[in-house]
Amino acid sequence: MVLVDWLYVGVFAVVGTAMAALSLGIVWALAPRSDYPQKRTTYESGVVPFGQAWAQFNVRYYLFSLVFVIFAVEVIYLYPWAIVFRQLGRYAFFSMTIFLVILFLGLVYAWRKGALEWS
Amino acid sequence: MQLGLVHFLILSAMLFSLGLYAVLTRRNAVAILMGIELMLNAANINLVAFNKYVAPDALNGQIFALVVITLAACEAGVGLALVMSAYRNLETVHVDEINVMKW
Amino acid sequence: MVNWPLEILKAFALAALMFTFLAIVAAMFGVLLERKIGGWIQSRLGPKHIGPQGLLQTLADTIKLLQKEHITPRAVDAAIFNTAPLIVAVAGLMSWIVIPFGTLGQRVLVVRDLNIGLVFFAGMASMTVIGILAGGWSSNNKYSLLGGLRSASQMVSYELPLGLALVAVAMEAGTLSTVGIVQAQGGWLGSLAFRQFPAFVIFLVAATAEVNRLPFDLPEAESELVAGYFSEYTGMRFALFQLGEYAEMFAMAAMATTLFLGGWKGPFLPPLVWFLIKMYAVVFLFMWVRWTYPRYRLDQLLNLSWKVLLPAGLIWILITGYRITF
Amino acid sequence: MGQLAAFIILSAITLVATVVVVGSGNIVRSALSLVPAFLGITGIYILLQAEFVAGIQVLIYAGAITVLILFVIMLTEHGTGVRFRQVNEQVPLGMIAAGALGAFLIATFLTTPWPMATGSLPPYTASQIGTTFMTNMILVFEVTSLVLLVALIGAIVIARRER
Repeated sequence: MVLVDWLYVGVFAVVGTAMAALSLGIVWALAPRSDYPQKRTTYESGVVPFGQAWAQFNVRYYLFSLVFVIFAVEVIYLYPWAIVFRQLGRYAFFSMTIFLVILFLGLVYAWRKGALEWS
Repeated sequence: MQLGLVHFLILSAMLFSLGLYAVLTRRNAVAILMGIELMLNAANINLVAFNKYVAPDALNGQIFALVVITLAACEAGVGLALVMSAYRNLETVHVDEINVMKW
Repeated sequence: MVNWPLEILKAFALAALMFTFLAIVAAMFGVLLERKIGGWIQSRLGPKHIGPQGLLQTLADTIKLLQKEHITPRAVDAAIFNTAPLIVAVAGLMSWIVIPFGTLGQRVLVVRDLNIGLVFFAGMASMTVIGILAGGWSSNNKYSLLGGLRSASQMVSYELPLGLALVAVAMEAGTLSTVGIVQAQGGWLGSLAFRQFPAFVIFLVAATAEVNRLPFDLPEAESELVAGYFSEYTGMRFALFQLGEYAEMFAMAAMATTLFLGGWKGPFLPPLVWFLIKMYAVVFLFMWVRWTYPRYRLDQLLNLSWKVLLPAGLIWILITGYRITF
Repeated sequence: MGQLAAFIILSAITLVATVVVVGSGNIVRSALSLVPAFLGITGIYILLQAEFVAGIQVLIYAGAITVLILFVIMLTEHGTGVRFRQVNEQVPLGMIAAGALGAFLIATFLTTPWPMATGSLPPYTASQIGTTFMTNMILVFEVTSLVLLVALIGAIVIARRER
């Protein structure tokens, strides 16, 4: 039954979080706590931290994650096709080829327009 | 009490109204996009619930949910591109400050 | 009908067992193996003093880590700061649910054979990115934020070739469930590594990058940005990040064995032994690559993924499709 | 009975996470709590025996879209964003409108007699989804690739700095 499989997944998540939190709890119980301001400054290789950490960068990070989202969506259409294309004969293969070629155009466009450049 | 269709519909109605609340009241454009994602998810729950309880023979509801997920991904991509270019030109992402048509 | 209380009990026992197995084998033994192999490759000895041949070294490290103080920097988002290592550790653990270890008589030794096993595995790999971004952001430190963003964009770019390699295997085997894939592979020569060799190479390269291992570990490179996304983490939280990373590495090695090297199938030895031999062979490969190849710069690294692995994966899927349908 | 308990737990997780997404002042906290909301919804899909859609939801929503949203937030927050007022002055109005719509929807859901069917879903949906995509939903399949292409090109044109 499908539900039992996913019961295991849920229990694994719960037990995993519990045991990881348990290890943190052990440290919270065991570890010494000597707290003074200098210790709590952020680590800047010794330099006193200045300015905001949220320095904003240019747009290339966004472009990478954008192209990733579009191609991640493409990959999910490949999964169901991959299982059944064997029984479906040629036209299923040709229809997927069209699908992949269209998205390959997208990749070529992103490539030429410099969306994949890191400069 | 057996788990019926109505439970899922009520949950999706709650999710939808929470998403609508976010869209109506948030100032940050990205938060509005998150609200839209929540509303799309609520609609997806309904699609899949109807597919199980009302028309279980063909998987049309689930296929439609997959297409909705694809469109939500495209919408998030383009919407966030607009947010990025608005931020670059107007230095703000707060929608009530973006009120000039030509930047 | 399914006897729910028994199943829940079994699930709890199996989860606890798997977590301790992973904590011991993947984290402790993995780190020791790494330092030993690193030493052997650089013709030095590696840890030697604690326990016979240094076997208890990582046990001593763990006990030390359990006593180290948790330093939480000022102006840190404490809730996210603490949950980030949990996310990475749990994601590393949960990808082990679908990995088949071997067969005992007729039963296959797998936690649960999900019939969308590959999709679940890819999903868990993408969960680690969320943990890393959360950790990088909440440490309120320029270096960890930069390290988090760079590490996330690297892992994100390599998830696609990984997905395409999984699709190529699914095409060959005709199912998404890992046990089905192993059964679809013939004996020693029938394993997919030969028919799907490009997908095997893509999978290994993407897996190395997905786990942030050399030659792709720029974001947390010593020479680069202090310590990448976990520069603010001390003591056990840092150890949880390491546990997640090593669990993920071993999971990738186990998945490479399951998908490409014929899982537990092998001529003479019992199935479980075969599986462990193959898994440790792939782990040795990961470690061997780490100590021999120089580090990639971030743009070379991303170019490799977007401009080499992704097109190669797409073309390979078309070739496999052509080969199978005609 | 067990399913109802699972449903209650999962919808509790989803709704709590959604309230955090909607109500939290810190934009990054609301973005990160999108993940438990989407994972709760994955559990709901599993209860509805939509296993493949659940796997896709984890992969795309919790893995790709949330990462995209987090990236944009980190690129557009110049550190002061966290202290800005996150909510505009329409809060009471928004609350009333959303509450009214929710109540109306729940009322209609409760009163309409849904035509319950007796059939049951195939257990392994992934292969049937693949077959349906390739047989009678072929047009939807090809048009989605066009939509993806258009979205990719459009987003790149908008986001890229005009050289």
